[in-house]
Amino acid sequence: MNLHEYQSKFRFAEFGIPIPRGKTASTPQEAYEIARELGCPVVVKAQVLVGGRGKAGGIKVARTPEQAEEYANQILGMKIKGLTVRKVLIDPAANIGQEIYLGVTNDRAAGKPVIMASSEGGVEIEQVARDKPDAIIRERIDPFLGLLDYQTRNLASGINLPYEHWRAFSKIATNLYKCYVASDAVLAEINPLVITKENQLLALDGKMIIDDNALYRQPQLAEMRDTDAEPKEETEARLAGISYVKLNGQIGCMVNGAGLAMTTMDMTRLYGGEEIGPANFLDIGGGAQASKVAAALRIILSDPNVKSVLFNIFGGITRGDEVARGILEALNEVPTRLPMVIRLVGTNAEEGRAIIDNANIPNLTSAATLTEAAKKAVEYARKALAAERGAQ
Amino acid sequence: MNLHEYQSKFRFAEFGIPIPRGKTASTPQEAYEIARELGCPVVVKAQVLVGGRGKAGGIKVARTPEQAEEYANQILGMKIKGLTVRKVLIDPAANIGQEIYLGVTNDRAAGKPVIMASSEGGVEIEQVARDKPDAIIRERIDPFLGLLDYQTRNLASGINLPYEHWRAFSKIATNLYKCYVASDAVLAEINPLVITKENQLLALDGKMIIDDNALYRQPQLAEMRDTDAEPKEETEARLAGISYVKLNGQIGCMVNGAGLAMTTMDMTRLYGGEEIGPANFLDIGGGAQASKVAAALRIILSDPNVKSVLFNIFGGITRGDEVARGILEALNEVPTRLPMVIRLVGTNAEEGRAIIDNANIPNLTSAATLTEAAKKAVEYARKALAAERGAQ
Amino acid sequence: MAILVSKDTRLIVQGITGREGSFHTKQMIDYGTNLVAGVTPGKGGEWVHGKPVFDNVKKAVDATGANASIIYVAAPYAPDAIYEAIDAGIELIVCITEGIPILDMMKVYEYLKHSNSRLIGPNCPGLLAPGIAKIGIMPGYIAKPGNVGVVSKSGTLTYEVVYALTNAGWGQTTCVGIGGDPIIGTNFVETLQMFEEDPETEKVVLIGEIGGRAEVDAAEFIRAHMTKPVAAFIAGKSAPPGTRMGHAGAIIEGGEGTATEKIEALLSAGVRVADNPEQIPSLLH
Amino acid sequence: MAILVSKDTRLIVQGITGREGSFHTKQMIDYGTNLVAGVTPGKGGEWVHGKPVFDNVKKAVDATGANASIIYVAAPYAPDAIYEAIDAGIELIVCITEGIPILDMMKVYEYLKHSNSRLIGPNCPGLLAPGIAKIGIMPGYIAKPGNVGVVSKSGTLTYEVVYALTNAGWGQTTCVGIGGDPIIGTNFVETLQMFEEDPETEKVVLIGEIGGRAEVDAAEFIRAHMTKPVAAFIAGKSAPPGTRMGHAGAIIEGGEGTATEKIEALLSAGVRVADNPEQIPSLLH
Repeated sequence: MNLHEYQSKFRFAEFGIPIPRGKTASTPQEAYEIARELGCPVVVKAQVLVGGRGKAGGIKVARTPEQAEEYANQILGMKIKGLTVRKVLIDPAANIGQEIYLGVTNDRAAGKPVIMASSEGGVEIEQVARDKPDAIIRERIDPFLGLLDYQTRNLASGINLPYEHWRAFSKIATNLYKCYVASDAVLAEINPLVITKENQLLALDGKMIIDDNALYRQPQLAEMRDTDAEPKEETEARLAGISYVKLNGQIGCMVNGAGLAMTTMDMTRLYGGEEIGPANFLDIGGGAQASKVAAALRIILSDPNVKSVLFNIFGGITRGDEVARGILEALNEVPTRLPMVIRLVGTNAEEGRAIIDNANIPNLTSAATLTEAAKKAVEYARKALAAERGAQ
Repeated sequence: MNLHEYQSKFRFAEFGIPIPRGKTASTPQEAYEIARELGCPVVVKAQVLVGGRGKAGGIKVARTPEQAEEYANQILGMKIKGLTVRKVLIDPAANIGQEIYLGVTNDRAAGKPVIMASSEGGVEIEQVARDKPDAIIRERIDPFLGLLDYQTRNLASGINLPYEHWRAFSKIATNLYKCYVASDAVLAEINPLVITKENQLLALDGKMIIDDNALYRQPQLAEMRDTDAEPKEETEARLAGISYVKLNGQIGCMVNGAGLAMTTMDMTRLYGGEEIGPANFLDIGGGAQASKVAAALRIILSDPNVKSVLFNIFGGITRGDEVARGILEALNEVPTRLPMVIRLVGTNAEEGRAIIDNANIPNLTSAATLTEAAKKAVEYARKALAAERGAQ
Repeated sequence: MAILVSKDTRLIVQGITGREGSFHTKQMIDYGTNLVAGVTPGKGGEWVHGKPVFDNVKKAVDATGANASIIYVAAPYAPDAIYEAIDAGIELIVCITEGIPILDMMKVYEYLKHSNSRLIGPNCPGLLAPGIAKIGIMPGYIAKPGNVGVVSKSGTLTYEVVYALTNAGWGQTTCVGIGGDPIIGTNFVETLQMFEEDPETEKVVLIGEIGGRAEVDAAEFIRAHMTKPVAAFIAGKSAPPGTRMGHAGAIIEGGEGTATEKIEALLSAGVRVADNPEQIPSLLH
Repeated sequence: MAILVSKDTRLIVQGITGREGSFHTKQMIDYGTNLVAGVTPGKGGEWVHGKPVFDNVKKAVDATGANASIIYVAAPYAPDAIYEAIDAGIELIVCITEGIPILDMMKVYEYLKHSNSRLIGPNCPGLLAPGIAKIGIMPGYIAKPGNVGVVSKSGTLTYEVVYALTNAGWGQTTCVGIGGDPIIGTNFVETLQMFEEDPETEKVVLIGEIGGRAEVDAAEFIRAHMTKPVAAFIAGKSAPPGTRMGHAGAIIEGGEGTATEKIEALLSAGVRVADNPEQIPSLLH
């Protein structure tokens, strides 16, 4: 789960990391009031869960409260990479001396957290990582020991930080790691961490991603989820225990298991070529109860791009005839006229296919293999697209 | 540093361990009020840093507030193993069903904390440990992982605790370990942990010892030190950075280094036999500045049993002449007519001895070896004792 | 012959009295697995499907000589169950549980390194050694004894491939689902090494997916150390970069971890990579 | 020949710019120790007694090839210094610092177990290998080269015994002060084993004190594994049971750890035990 900049920074502040004393505004009037209270210049920053806000015009420096109001008016409601800005953060502008990068994340290969620092903060850190890997100092952290003092000094020394700042920097690094652990984060990042011209260290921008699996023990963070910022189908899916990601293709896919779901997507692309592809990733998880299938179907059909639906269920322990009955029940609840292909594998798969065939649903056919199923779904989608073009 | 029962239990309560809702009283009147408030019967318990309070008459059950007052009157001011009782704890009496032992301490051999439980709480646990080692269930704790849930269940299962109590017991064990860690304890012990006839688990008595080396980061606990409960010379020594323990012999020893200090004690006993021995353990630590030597000398001389004084200083890096001058300065500050023997070893030891000899202090002689020094100190003490006997 | 399990494997089930634990206990026994006992705290003395239940792993091990454990315990309690198994000296631990927080798994992983235990998973379907033992949740009928070793990050996609192999006449020595979480007990390289060393295994199938760089490491290992032919399928070619795909492991990290990158690494290590999982059997010829 | 150190030992000093660190650096250099550098955070680039100072251990190791470190850092920071040395791959770490909390040391001890480093101490006088190196605070002049190995829990008591040996004509291979804290990096048994294996060491002196059961373990080891004669002295015979004697380690725990118990264990293992430390040299004949 991603946190907004303001959520991340306010969280950092709880752990003793110095941040600008900004506030969020949901209206231009609020922005005006905050700018007046803080004193100008201020920075008006779009709060949206996507990168590249600056380039998109989502970050502006205002010299007066009136200007802050004006910029807030421009930014609020703006769409950045498809997401609508509903809040701005008004921060006092800082006198930036130097920009540092500081972040904690998981090093999968090592199975440990890693803290990284670079004297070249502010720009795209991935770019620095690619072009000058030595400019990023890394310290792997023993999860039992935590970040040790000497490691924070190694970072400070590694990025050639003047000694006068070591103490403050070490404290920030230590607190960032504490925040990362206490928040069950998979990423806690300050970029840039600036040295102001007044010689203070300040976390100017912040980003946190929380481990979804740990939200059960992070109620305070779980509440921060910005459901406005995620497509409403994804919210719905999450609440139903379904993994769903909307994509741009035409074939609605319903699959059990994430790997098989991706494979099913890949098959529609393999046979669909440039034109036809998956409309979504959807993993209904274990079992195939009618209610869950129905919820998944509703979500798939809410996408107007969908031209055909592909069920790919590997029953595993579950019996194929039960799965088939679950799907028929769901179709009863959520009727559709879109062409559908169902592929059932597992125990009693043949009985399952017989049940589907006997139901005589005109727009539902079964397939024996994934290849056959994908090809059929592509064909249906292609026909539907052609028909649409013909109708135009 | 030892904590009183009430300090330990109140600390346990901060960590969520159920304790009787008792209070401490320093006067019989207070005891009366508390007993009235809690409702009788209550237990009046001497708060004193020594075992065997019950046998000494320091623990009594009162059926009425008047009786509580009467018992408090008897117990307050009582001496138990040389320590004066200044406070009593008034606890509501519990309906004891079963008595369990539960304690966390350090397993030196394993280098880990160990938690121990026994269904035979209440009696001397050391006795149980000797007679029926299997009746004590032990779980060693990985200091990085902490006490794991499965280990608390192993304890519960190992002491044949009825399943209905496992949850409560596990929680107490977990919290006791947390308390031990958060307090930098070397011992955190509940004995007995009782199952009341109302089927509740309750920590009826508690004991904690805090790691002296960690007191610098435990200011709240450091403040709990009951200086009333320790001999005032030991307090004085502690504040001067000197390790001092009063003993029952006649030879005041001043030594640098704990091992050498014990050895010096042992030598006075070796040559002193049954009659003559060390009056104290005293380690002045590194160096031998006059001020510290003077403080140590004052402490030694405050013991009326002391008949002779033995200095044993292995200079190590420090020069013997400097040590000698430090001692002479101290003797100037703290004059005494007791016979003294000084043994100096290390760099410039001969020069040091010359300085001592040239000072011509009639009651101060030097010795070349520890053996010689110990024999001389013993001889002086023996003479002084004989003179005293003669005078009587 | 199989890797990881043998006829000497004596399995216990941690969480045997739970719904899932009990169900799969029956399935594993029916498959012929040497399942000797179960563990559920406070239920010591009960019996499940004819197997004794103990209060803790140590008692189960003392009583039965168990050397393997499978864990069906909810995520908040699963790390404790893993530690209990490690501390009891269990050699092979298979953890089915999904949804264990990464921070917990990093600690488990660190602890495992200094132990004598091997962990498979978590969030995995477990192992299936056809004709020998089933330790996990893979449906037994999809496999048959043979000479192909299968290792996979995925669940149902594994079944898909194993089923395709079986239908095409390729039996398996062992099918290992290692799980797709960011932190897992046993990775591709370790499993490939076991297959390389296993005399019965003649060919190997690797099933990967987007996210992380485990498949690239696998490719490097294959190039440098494997003599047996390897075929592979990588899921997620059509996934957009940076989108989370349900598996915690399936995040594309900082430009690494795309399907294309993995496929290229495998191809250049001499691995035959399928476009379609159903194509895998034909790549073994 | 000595144990633990040799002419290849390249020593750094952690905390070299501190009062104690700087003083003993001079002493160690004067003794002839191959002291190559020092470490003090933020003082990288300075020089102390002609030796370069680095900001961290890793830089010092990279620049000088150091393989040993001595730590003169205050107790609250000493564990961090030990971890830094371990993580930098230092093989021999001697920690002089006294007063490290037990909880911190239990973690250090656990971490050490899974490392390639050996820790001597903390709260110890360090090592003295006469004619080779002095790593610690023992006064150099008390020792001379010879064939006696000395291992001790104590500080000045060690000097006493070593000085007595030297004066009686018994030189030493190595004098090791292992420290008397409840948790130490290297214990009696490990040190005795090194002396047993060291071809130059012909006789061994062990100096113990009350508290713990390290001397009893040592006695068991001597009985079972040592061929070289051992003489011993145990301090604290006259200490009352249960009284704390300044050393955190010198607590008599639950009826164990009395001097009498230790002396009996040593005697029954064939060790000659002195009543008086000055008697030790005579027991070596």
